Amino acid sequence: MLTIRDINVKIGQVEAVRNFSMDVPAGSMIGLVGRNGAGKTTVMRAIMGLARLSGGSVTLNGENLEKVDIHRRPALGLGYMPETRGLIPDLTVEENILLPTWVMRGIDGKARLKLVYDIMPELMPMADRKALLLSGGQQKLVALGRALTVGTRLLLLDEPFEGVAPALAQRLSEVISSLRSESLSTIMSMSETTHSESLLDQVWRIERGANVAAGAA
Amino acid sequence: AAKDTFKVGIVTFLSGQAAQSFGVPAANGAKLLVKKLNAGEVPAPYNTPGMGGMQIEAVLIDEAGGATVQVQEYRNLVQREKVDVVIGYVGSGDCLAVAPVAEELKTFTILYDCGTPRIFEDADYQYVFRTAATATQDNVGLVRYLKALGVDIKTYAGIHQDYAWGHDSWVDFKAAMGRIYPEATVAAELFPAFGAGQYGTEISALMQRRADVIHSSLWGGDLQSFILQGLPRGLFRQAQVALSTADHVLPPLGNNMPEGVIIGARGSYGYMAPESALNTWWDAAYREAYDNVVPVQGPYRMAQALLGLKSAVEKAMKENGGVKPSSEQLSAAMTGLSWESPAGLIEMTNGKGHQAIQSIGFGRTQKDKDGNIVLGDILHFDARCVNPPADKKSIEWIEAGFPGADCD
Amino acid sequence: MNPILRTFGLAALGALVFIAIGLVVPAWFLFTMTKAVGFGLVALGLVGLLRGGLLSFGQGLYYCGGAYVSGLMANWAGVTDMIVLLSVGCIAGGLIAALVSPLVARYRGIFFAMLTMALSMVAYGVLTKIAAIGGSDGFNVPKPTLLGYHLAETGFGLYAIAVVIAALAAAVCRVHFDSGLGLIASAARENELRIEYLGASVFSVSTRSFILAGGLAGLGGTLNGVALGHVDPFFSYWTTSGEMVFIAILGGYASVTAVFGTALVTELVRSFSGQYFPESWQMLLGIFLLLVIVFLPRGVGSMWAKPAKNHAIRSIKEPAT
Amino acid sequence: MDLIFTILLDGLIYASWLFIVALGLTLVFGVLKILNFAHGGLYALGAYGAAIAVPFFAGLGMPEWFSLLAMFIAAAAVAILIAPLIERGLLRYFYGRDEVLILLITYAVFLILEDVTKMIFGVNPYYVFEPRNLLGNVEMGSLFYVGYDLALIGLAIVCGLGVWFGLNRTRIGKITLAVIKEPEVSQAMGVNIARIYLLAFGVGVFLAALGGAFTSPLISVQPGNSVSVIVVSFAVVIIGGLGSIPGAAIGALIVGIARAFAVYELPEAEIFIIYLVMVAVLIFRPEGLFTPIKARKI
Amino acid sequence: MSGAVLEVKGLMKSFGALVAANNLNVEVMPAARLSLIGSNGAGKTTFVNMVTGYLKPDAGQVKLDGKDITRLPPRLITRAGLGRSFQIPQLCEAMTPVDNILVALEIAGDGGSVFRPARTKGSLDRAVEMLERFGLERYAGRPVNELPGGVRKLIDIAMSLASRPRVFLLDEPTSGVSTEEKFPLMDKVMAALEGERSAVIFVEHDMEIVTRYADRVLAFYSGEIIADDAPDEVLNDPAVQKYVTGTAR
Ligand SMILES: Nc1ncnc2c1ncn2[C@@H]1O[C@H](COP(=O)(O)OP(=O)(O)OP(=O)(O)O)[C@@H](O)[C@H]1O
Ligand SMILES: Nc1ncnc2c1ncn2[C@@H]1O[C@H](COP(=O)(O)OP(=O)(O)OP(=O)(O)O)[C@@H](O)[C@H]1O
Ligand SMILES: [Mg+2]
Ligand SMILES: [Mg+2]
Repeated sequence: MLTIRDINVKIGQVEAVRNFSMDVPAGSMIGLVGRNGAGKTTVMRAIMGLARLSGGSVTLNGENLEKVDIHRRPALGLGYMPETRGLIPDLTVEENILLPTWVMRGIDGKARLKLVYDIMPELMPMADRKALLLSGGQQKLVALGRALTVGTRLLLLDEPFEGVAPALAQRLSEVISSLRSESLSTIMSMSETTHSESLLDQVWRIERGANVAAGAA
Repeated sequence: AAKDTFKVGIVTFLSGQAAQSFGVPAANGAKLLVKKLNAGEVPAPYNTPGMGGMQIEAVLIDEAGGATVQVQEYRNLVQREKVDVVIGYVGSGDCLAVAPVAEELKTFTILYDCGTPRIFEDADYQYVFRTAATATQDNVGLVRYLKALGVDIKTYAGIHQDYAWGHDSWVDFKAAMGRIYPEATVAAELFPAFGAGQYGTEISALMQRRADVIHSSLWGGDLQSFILQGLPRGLFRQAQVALSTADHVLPPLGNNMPEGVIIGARGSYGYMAPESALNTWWDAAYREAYDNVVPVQGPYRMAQALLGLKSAVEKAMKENGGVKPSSEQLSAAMTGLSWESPAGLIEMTNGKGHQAIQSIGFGRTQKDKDGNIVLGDILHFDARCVNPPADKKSIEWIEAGFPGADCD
Repeated sequence: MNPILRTFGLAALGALVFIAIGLVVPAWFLFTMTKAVGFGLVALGLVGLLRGGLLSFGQGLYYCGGAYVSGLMANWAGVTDMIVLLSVGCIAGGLIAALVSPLVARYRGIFFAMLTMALSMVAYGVLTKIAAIGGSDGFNVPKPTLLGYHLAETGFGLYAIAVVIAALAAAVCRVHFDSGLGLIASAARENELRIEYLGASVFSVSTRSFILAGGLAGLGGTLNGVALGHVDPFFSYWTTSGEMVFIAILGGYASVTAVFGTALVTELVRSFSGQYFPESWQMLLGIFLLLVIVFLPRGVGSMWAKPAKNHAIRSIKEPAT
Repeated sequence: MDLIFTILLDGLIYASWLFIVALGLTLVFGVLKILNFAHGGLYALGAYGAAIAVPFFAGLGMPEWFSLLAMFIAAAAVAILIAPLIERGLLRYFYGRDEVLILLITYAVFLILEDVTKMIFGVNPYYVFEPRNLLGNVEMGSLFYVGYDLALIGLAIVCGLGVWFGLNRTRIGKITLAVIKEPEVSQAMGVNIARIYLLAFGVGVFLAALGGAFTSPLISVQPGNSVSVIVVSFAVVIIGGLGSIPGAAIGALIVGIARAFAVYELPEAEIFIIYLVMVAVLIFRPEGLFTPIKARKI
Repeated sequence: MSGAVLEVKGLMKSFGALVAANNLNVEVMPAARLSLIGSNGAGKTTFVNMVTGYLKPDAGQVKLDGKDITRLPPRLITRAGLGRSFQIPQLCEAMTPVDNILVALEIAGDGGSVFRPARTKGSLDRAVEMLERFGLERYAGRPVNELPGGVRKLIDIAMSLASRPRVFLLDEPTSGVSTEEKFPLMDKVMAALEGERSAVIFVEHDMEIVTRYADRVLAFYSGEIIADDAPDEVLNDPAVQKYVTGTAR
């Protein structure tokens, strides 16, 4: 479904990603694993268009993403949870989750919100709190919820378990595994696979921006 | 030597607030007069081409940017552009700053407009001249005019921009009032910032204090805004407003000018110019060149500077055998000189022969029979009636009760 | 060689070269360069502030302070010796800054800029009111002397003094910027919280830069007041401060010499466009500014002054990417 | 009593004018992190626009009251013509760069606008009296006030509430907030941030031009109007807290009333009263009266 | 006198209606290895922030070596001998790691001199040595904002250690650090503090790290300390298992 072919990304003088390739079949859970600075975040940003490719291509169901404006990519079913969480501090939790539905055509915000609450009921009590008041881990939850509202085809979760207490991490991996379906693929970046070994169909390793080895988890 | 060109640096406001009211009209006047002088088309006694036969080349410089910039630009004019003389400066600060530099560079320089008496009262210069009277006459003349019209004044108020010009004008006016209307008291004195643009509060304050006369040295955009904002609020009905330097807002405001406002022009300029062949020519030439707009103080003052220069150049050349005169020769020729200008006779009597005096006119707006606003009640005061004698400082002269004033 | 000695040696050499240049250039250019040094000194102080993440939009106050105090001293006490005047102006600028600093040193960014501007505007307003020192018209400053000699009318003497002062100031600033405190100041620009948690006071770091900048501004004000022969409250007006900022930003904070160059270039651009396009020089200045920002965003000084290299670690290899 | 009333009323009128101008400034800063020096130039363009539009529509035989509408049209026209030019053509290449650098860029734009305006409209003044005569005069206390001036108070309130409501109570407003705080993430959530930037800048330009347009009947429209406006509105925005709308309102009120007080009671201080107020406020509230909330950073 | 280096008594903090710290009492002995665990939003960072002067507590007292440091600014707390690192690294972003360390050493030294050059052979050597201790030398010459998260974390810690604190608080030192590097990182931190007999307090979500490096664990939940004991005891506490570690079934 998603095909990454020989992409290169330069950040400043640094080649953060070099000739990296990856295939994500429909309905799969992929782990993108590498040490700090290996380039995981950069790959995700490249898929979202936030990092510019200096070579190679990213195609989603045959469509070359490079031709799609950044702000039109979510409409293709791409849900992104950034490493920094990226919540809007002045908006409430609920508004944060709804944000993508406000700008996309033909999407039923209410229904999506209900779906997210069904999957993660712990968000409901926080619904009216402003995002800036949440602790780091709570923000992760909300960011995941927000990614779910649009991520109907491909979820990009950058370090979903990082900084999350074990109890919550467990809960998160439950949530993520409950999302498993025919049509939805998930890429999770992580520096370790402890929380998620059971979840993953495939692990892609990245080191210094380049592929190392791919294989089943 | 007749093939020589005579290079004149001309400095006046081409941008900023003073451009529209003073600078650009003066620059226009300069361009026009230089052209006419070069062509020898100015009436006698100025009907010889150029300056002593030399074609005039004008270098125009913007006066904006403050005294520091002007000192530098002055040096550039003299040292880089090698102009023969400099004519310029509306701002008092610019005049004060440039004068010592002119002296240092030994370059003949005419201050054509600025009003502060400090220049020749605080220092002596060899190369610096001012071909227009100081601001003293504006305010002394205005009080005399009020008296001549028989205006009854028990209280008066002032509104002036908050810089030297405004403060000096108010000081002179108050001093003159003290002599001529000794009973009158000050009801309010307001100093809005230069370029404030909004006068609602000031107008309220003036109206609440209910003065018989409101004196103002506002000019340009500030003055126009003040008039526009005061008119519907009845300010001009409530008090006799006396504006010391307002002639230049008459052409743009036209019939939006309120009735019964006393207008000064800092000289016998424009509407108040004396009848003479020279003035008739000047008025017509300017109107023809610039959309039939009446020349006001800016172009007149520029003209009297240029004509004074021409007189001095030609006088000096008569004495030096017809070569291009040096700054020293020009200075000698200019000292104590007098010459005819469209605004009447200019006499370099004060400041050891470096400071001009001239006559001044005032008028009051009124409606003519077609309902148009025109200037009526025009009166002139002789130069020696409104200017101190050569040996007196202005403010001392006023406070002493105008000794030696000659008002016929 | 000791880096401090080396810096001062270079400065002395530079001063000699520029004094030599002064012997051959026309008088108007000599004057323009002198004035550029005056502005450049103020901008150099701003560079110091900028290195610490502070932008003052009110350096006019200290510039004006230096010019007024030294100018009044020349007028009232008859002291015209440049060494005395420059010292007095420098101290006056620094002292005013020291008085103001408790008030401003805890601010950052735009607020700092605007607060300093407001203070300079209050000074401007007050000075325009004091008729005894000329109100808004200001006053003239007598011709300077040096050790009893009158400085030549050509302006060369003053220019030479300006060059020496500029070289000295640049050297002092270079040494200071490269010092421990200079490094801490730059660190404060990047992350104040970190500096506080390392145990340093951002407040006192800022205060020091501010007083240094004030002193340099006072120096510049004195030099320009004397060179122009005239001072007025416009020295403290916000557009004057704005011009200094303009020069400092164009110079960039990598270099301590660039500001003098950008001051000169700005003066020349303004002067020539003011003469040849008197009706549109503002536009040309605006376009010039845009061009510099677009093509040299880190300032002209970034062309030659590279951020200090860590020679000791050059040998260590970058990660092989 | 009468005096206090007059001071308050005069202060309020002045504050209303200030607020309309400062509102655009604070909005543009809030969204784009740009302290827009060119705001004064845009204000001047609004005034010129009104000076052209009012007679133009009168010439088309429109009724007199239409001149009020014509001023809105003029402001909108300025926004539509100029905002894309400046924002798309220049500013967008500098987003995320140093605030000071961007301030310099807008300063350059200001310089250019000054001369371009002068080239287009010349140095001779323009006048628009008509709108100011429409609303009659009102007697208040012992004085006459012009209805139009009082109506400015209403306009200021409408503008302020409008922008506040738009930003805090509408979706587009909340999207704008999102772009303010997290431009990149917003983009990844589907927000066309270019459009939001343009919109916010456009509204800012519109407000600047509107301020100018509605001031044009009070002044003679000519070069040199723009400079003083900038500094005062900077002061207002700083006093209120950068990016805060209620802050701008309170800031304008404080400045307006302080100035009115100075005119009556302390005319010598009028020239610097605004700066004194600013210094005083900042001493007690280092980031202005209303500081927008910031995200946790440690 | 209890012999504790750090005494925290009755610390309270609310944000509006939310109580983020409710009567926290802790005593820390010299050379203690104390870990703070807790669910997300339990109040760990708030605790660290109050102890280190970033937040002013509503009530309560913090004493370092018997000296009250409760309302001191961070600068003075640091100088008193209490250091901290940050959950989100606080670095001088445009500067290189070497410069960051130089700044830290400079401040920890004499606070920086007006003219003595910052970059002498000696000072650079010391900075590089510090980086080497954390295995960071290969990043030395790049601005830190170009460096990966884990590296930034280490630089942050290294900077904080320059002042040789007697009590050192680390807020999630290993989050964002890859598995392979977590243990080496903690080893380095602990080793660096070993010689000083400094007490270490670290917030941690990874229980492997907790069990390996802590000799005492505080478990936070909803603004309160729900357990305070040796690691084994705490991790077997049912409440802790339910709310924090999630190992209860
Ligand atoms: N803003 C930036 N500027 C310059 N270089 C960067 C920037 N962000 C990342 N890099 C470089 O790109 C490379 C890959 O970084 P990336 O953030 O993608 O790694 P990662 O695998 O996500 O690491 P981590 O586990 O620490 O999040 C690193 O070498 C890093 O130094
Ligand atoms: N500045 C603040 N304003 C309002 N609420 C806050 C603030 N800081 C923290 N909180 C709230 O206090 C509670 C405790 O937050 P804290 O950051 O201390 O949690 P934590 O234990 O560090 O969590 P995490 O493991 O997710 O980092 C949270 O509910 C958080 O929302
Ligand atoms: Mg990453
Ligand atoms: Mg935390």
